Amino acid sequence: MVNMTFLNTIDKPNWCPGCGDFGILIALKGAIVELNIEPENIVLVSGIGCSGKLPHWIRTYGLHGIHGRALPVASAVKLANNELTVFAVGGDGDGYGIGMCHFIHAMRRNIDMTYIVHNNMIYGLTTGQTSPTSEKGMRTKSTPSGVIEVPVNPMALAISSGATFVARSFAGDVKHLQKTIVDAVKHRGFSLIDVFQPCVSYNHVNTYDWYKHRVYDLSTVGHDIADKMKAFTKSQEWGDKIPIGVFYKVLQPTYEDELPQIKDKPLVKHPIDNVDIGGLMDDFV
Amino acid sequence: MVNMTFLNTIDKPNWCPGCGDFGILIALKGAIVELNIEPENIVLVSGIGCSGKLPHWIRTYGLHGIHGRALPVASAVKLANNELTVFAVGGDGDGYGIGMCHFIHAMRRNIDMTYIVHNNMIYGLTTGQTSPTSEKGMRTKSTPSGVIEVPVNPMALAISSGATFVARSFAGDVKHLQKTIVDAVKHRGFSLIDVFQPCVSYNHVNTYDWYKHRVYDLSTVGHDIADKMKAFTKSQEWGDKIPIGVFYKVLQPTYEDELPQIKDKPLVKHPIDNVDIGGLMDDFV
Amino acid sequence: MIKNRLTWKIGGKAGEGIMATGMIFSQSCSRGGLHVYDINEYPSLIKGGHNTLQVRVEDREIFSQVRDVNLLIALNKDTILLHKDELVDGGGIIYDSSEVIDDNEIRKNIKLYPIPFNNIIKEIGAQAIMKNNVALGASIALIDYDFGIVGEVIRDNFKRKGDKIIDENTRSARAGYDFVRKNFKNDFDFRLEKIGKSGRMLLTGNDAICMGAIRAGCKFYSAYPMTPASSILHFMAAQERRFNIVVKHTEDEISAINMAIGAGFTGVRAMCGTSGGGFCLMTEGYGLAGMLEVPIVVILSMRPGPSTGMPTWSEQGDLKFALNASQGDFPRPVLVPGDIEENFYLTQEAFNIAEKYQTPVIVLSDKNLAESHKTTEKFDERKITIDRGSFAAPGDLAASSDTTFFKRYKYTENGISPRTIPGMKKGIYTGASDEHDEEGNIREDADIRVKMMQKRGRKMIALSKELKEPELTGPNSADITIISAGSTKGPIIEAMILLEKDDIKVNFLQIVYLNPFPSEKVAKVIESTKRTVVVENNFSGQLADIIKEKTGRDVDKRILKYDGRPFYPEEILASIKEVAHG
Amino acid sequence: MIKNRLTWKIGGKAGEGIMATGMIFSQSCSRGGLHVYDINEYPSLIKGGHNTLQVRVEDREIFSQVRDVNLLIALNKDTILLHKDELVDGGGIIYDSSEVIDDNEIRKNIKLYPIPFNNIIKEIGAQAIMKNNVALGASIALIDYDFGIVGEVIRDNFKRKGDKIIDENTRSARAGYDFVRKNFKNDFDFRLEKIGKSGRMLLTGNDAICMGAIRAGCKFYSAYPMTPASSILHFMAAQERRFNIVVKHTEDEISAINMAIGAGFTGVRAMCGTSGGGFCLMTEGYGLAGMLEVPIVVILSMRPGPSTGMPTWSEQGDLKFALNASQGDFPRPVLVPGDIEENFYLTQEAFNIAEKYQTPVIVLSDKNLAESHKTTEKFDERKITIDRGSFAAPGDLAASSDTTFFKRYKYTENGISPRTIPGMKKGIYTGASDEHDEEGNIREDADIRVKMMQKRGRKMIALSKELKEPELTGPNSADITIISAGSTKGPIIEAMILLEKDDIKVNFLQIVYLNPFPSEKVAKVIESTKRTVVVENNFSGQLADIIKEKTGRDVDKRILKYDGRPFYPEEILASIKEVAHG
Ligand SMILES: Cc1ncc(C[n+]2csc(CCOP(=O)(O)OP(=O)(O)O)c2C)c(N)n1
Ligand SMILES: Cc1ncc(C[n+]2csc(CCOP(=O)(O)OP(=O)(O)O)c2C)c(N)n1
Ligand code: SF4
Ligand code: SF4
Ligand SMILES: [Mg+2]
Ligand SMILES: [Mg+2]
Repeated sequence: MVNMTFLNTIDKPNWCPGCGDFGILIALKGAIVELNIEPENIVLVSGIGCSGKLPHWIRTYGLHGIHGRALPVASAVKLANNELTVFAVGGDGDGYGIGMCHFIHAMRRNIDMTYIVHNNMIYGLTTGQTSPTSEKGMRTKSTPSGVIEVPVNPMALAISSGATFVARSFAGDVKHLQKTIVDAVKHRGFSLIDVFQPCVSYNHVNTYDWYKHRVYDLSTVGHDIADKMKAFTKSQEWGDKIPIGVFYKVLQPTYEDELPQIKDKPLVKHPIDNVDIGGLMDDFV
Repeated sequence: MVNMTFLNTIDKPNWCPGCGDFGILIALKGAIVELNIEPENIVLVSGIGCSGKLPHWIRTYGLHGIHGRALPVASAVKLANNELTVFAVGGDGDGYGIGMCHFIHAMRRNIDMTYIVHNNMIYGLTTGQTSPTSEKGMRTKSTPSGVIEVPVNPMALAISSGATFVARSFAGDVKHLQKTIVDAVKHRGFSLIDVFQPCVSYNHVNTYDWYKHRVYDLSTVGHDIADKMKAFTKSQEWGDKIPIGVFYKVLQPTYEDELPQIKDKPLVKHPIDNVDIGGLMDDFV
Repeated sequence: MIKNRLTWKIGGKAGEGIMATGMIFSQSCSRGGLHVYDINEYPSLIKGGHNTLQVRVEDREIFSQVRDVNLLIALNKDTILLHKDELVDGGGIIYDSSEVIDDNEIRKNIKLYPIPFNNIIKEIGAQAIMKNNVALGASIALIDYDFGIVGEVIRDNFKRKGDKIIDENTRSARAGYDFVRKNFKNDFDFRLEKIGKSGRMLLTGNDAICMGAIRAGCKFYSAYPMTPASSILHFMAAQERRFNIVVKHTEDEISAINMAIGAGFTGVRAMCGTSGGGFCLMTEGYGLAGMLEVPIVVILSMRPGPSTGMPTWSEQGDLKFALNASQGDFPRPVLVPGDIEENFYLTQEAFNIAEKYQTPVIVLSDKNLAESHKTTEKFDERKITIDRGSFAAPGDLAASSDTTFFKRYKYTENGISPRTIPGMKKGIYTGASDEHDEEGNIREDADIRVKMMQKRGRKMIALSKELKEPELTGPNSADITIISAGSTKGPIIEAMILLEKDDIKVNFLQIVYLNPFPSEKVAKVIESTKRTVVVENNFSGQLADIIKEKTGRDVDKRILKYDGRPFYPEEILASIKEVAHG
Repeated sequence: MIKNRLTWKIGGKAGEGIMATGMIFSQSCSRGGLHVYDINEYPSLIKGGHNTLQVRVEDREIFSQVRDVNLLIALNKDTILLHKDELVDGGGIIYDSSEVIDDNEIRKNIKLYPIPFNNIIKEIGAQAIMKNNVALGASIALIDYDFGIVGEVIRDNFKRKGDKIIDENTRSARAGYDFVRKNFKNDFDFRLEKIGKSGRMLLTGNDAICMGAIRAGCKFYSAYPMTPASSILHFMAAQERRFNIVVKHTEDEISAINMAIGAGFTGVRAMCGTSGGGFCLMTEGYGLAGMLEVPIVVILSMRPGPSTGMPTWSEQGDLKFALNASQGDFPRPVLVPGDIEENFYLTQEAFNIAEKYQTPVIVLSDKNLAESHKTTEKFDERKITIDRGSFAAPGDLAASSDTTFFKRYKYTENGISPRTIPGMKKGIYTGASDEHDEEGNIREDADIRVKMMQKRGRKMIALSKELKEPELTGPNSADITIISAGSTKGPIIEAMILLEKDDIKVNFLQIVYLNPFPSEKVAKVIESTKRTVVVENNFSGQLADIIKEKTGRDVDKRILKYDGRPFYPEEILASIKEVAHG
């Protein structure tokens, strides 16, 4: 039985006091305990950013890679050993900015893993530049006269790209987030959880309060998570009311399902000391 | 007055006989003549692929760059001289595969330019591997047991990302394509034209006939191009009937509109021999 | 009459099956116990450009193409115009008799064999595309080779396409064969004769890399298509179910290397492959693997740069890039195979080095090596060892702390730390791309930084002690020592064979391990030779620069070629003579 | 009593405004006509980590930090523990009197100045965050500096925030000042005295790069944030409307360099900037610029690698990467400024080289140079020339063909071809990343390839003739010659000042142009000196390797530091002495 204490690390998180990342860490640990997965069978892969440090503060296997590349690393971890439970975590800049290409392609691949995006609508670790989710007009160090682009819409992109579990949650509501993570892990296929994560140091617009006054749970309004069109419509909601919860969910074969190579056992368990290439050489005679 | 002869080059296109790219080249030349834009005020930027060679065979300014990067180059061409008419062209691998990150971000930027994607659902120049638009199950050199991913949906992605002119056309219908290009150029903002382009050498599934029997023009069915939800619904149509034409169009300020720096004249026309930094130095005393 | 020493060349428009026909010829020769080396030339476009396949056949092992051609199969007129001057005296041209040839343009001592392809095809009721086979058959008759073997090869190659296709191909070839027998004197000077079954393989460098990887137990290959590495992707994909490998055509090269890292981290042997432009995109991940100490193998198959350059041609212009890619100092082993055998063994060794030293390893190849076929003895599997390096022992794990991370980056004498992989109880750690302590925790303290840099650095020292020193080929002392790396090996050896007739004593030092570089050995060799030359397929003489950086010594001459074509032995011969006499 | 020779250091938790307070001190000294050099240390996290700013002040020009600290402002106890040993005898610590300090832990000859920050703040009704200002004021009193200047600087810095903020800051500082005046003897050994108005700027290397770029007429800057290059993005963005520049925070570094290329192609001066990891992603575009012959300037600001490494610390570990990035051979000019002035002038020159030679140019900087402030004379604009290179003359254009593309890549003696940009009638061409002919048409012919490689190569030869040779600083002949590049210049010069007292004769050769490398000059210098050392902020001695590659000569010693910290002059001094006497 895994417990919170086991998951704790000696290094303590060094996020700014009050940062939304703490809520995500707690919810994630809670979800792991709730799901009762052995920590040695979990791999957490992250990119670079404040968010990217998370794997250092939870005692599972982890790989804190480079900016924007958590998804390909995590995807291959799963393909190499599909008995593992695999998470990718990262920031909005990491995942929707520099990592956008992998984001779209990972979703259409439907590998069974969970992707948690710490969406603080800002670049935290580099001290406050515009992120792809920063709202139009927002003034930051890199856009002192205000952002000109419209923000990316992760929910709409996910629905458009084949993700089979598309959800949003809020770091200020740990219970909701923990439940969403548990559901995502249980879902067979690629799960996206976009998490509203207040950055208390650099985003003075999208604060805890800002979110609290706006978010409502889709499950409370009878939203049909099997209906793609409805999900898309919901993804367009922004402003005074912003939906959280599961937007869309569908069961599809996973990528791994279609690989006979790993039907019997994961790649990592195939012996390799004496691969027989005799027949292969014969093919070339 | 620009004419077809002026646009012709001494090098002749070396695409495979029958390749859909010829239709795109003809339609593009036709559109330029129809729009009567001086060739020296046009810049065509491409990536790498069969499609990427197009700028060599039309006598306008051109930049045949690297694989997947036409959009950032073209965007900056426009920002550097917003008096130019700027096109980006490229393949489906180029634009929706390796170039996906720029694709999404260019659309939300809404720079006034036209992006034409030669979508042959295959990698042509590298002799027939899977592309991001290859249909699930398609067997290619890189996926001999069939593609496992679901294809990307460029129309849905564009609608989800802030493109202000989203259209699809067919290289086998030069008239339709030419009209679509003319409309796209006239549109102020980022225009995407995804063009079904048969690859006679490597895609033996999605042939001229395959398309001909499926495509129908949205303008013939009373589609409301101002309605985003309808556009998204239409983007989901695939199979026996596939819509072409304009899916979605909306007028929004362009990126350039929000840059006072280039209100009076393009960047390239600002004199630079004697920029006065006296005041700037004073700021640091 | 010259027997079993022939260069046969076929040329025509891209997309017309020239390569396939040429391959049937190559295979037919190989099956007859002869040695074959072929080389293709084709532009970066799909149909209509000019393609050639040049097949050299002898009764001894061949190491490269030569310039002289004996028999030219011209499937269009361009081929005649472009290649007639490559023909030796007494050579011949097979061409379409409907083509109007200006006799004055062809040297007198070239034999012309006009063949009415269209008539023949019509007569036997075959498709127009069978012209190639007619020409092939005609050439077999001219050189008096065994048609039975050709039929056998056709049968094997088209097995999957069914009897009808086999029959059409065979009949076409036969018709060409018969036409020549009937209409021309049996007077062609160059002949081939089979010398028994060889059991040799006929394969390319890329084929050998794939076999090496598969034999090494590679379980994961990720790549984005890029000439001349694409055929590795195709090979691996075709074999993925047979050998239980996951092969992924990724969205880009960034993903390809990061996936390889994910797989390597998880404990499977992982490889990715690309060419220069794609490697640019891999450089960041390459440094990540260095920092995380994750074993991966990267195949970098060179083509002429800068930028897109000449995608379907050959060059060795990425040596310095490969050696210095990515920011900061970290171990960057780079192996440079020189021929098809070495492609196999070194790829296999690359996996051992990667796992033993927990580091990314680059195997540097080029288009010439990647795509040329050579008859090759079956690989000797007794030479193979699988060394997976130091996984944490059960004892270490059991003894490890219950509250901290495992010391995945433990300071050790040789810099190699015990490794754990996900799933191992008590081996839990988080690897960081940031500088870190022994447990992987992010640290910025000066002393930890210094220790970690030194720990990683020591791995390179340990590796350099393990690697075999390069050996001189040829006489121990010579007038001229040739130093080179990579696919230039073939033409150098051929040039040395030609030089045997001369009184210039030449030997050859092949650099196989570009990093760690065998500085001492190279310095010693340079010192003990009268003259040293490098032979390189690039503009600036990158290997010569590296030699100077590592040994402080200038070579006497840089023999460079950078027109996208590999060296001909004749060119090296001429340059060496110049050096010797000049 | 020592006047106008002081190192003042403030330390505390990240996110508490330590840097801002330190900057007020730096500016106050600079405004008083004193010379200032400051250096920060902070971890890669936003709040709570340990931050310091160390400010050195003298009445002569200062070139770097030194290790010895005279006055330490400890905003928390950690600061005392971490830095007390840096204090010289007679030095002092200002700290919170509520902190319990174990007297035994502090050397006897250190003066302690406990201050009741909270009480003072409460008394004057200010916020807790004003503690820094109280400490600042206290330090001003101790060193007996002019409080009026501090007030002035506070006023200027907070102008935009309104009178209330100005007042609160000023009052807090004043309260600290008054407290010290009242409660401590006026016996602190180290004092500062203003020596009149200087008119000097106080700025960082990144500030200077931006000013150089703006003065050069840079109209387009594209970047993705990355320490230590991010502040260039912030600076340029803040100035974009004032100077009519388009500044783009792009989706990634791939886009950043490709955008710069688009802008450069279109005829505006364009720049992009990043650090190592981002530069990895730029390498493919870098080669593209080389092939298209599009002028762009790339700022590569180094930090410790490999991989993410130590993002907020300093290193010079990317020299070889910068020199060899991207596949193939092409001109790769790399400039390495050594101080803030050089940042300005070389960035400006980089644009001239880029346009004149139609090539990408790298300016190689590092975190130490990027973020340290130094008092600097206003730049001399008479030294500036704007050379835009060879645009096609109207005559050329008029004469150009009506049916073909313009010969944008015309073969010329120096390799530089006349340039056209979109909008120019009759200048139409398409540039290709593939190898091409003079008009830009894709070509794979051997002869065209060779000519184009040589044409591009000749540009580098022409450039190397134009560049100034490096000059020796110090005596013409010396016992030891120091060779170095980049930000090590400062501590080297300071070490040389210290060495003046010794009898070791030392001079210094600064490499400013890393490529084309001044091989002859360096070889000559090495030959004519008894001993040569390199001083480098990296693990392997990359500059020494480059010197060996270019000159064949080994230096006698590599003085290396790779713990993320720049050199102290004292360290160089010690190493030099060792070399001299060892
Ligand atoms: C290739 C590359 N470019 C830039 C950086 C610098 N960098 C580090 S974190 C970061 C962005 C952080 O923003 P986000 O991803 O939203 O994460 P957050 O810190 O907000 O959690 C950037 C640009 C990098 N590490 N690598
Ligand atoms: C970085 C990089 N990776 C790979 C390649 C090789 N490459 C050239 S074209 C191409 C794909 C072509 O497919 P697509 O973009 O669909 O264009 P098409 O040829 O079908 O028009 C690839 C992978 C390259 N040039 N650069
Ligand atoms: S900067 Fe923002 S995101 Fe980063 S740790 Fe601080 S509050 Fe959290
Ligand atoms: S390979 Fe396909 S896309 Fe390329 S030119 Fe030929 S038909 Fe066109
Ligand atoms: Mg963020
Ligand atoms: Mg395509």
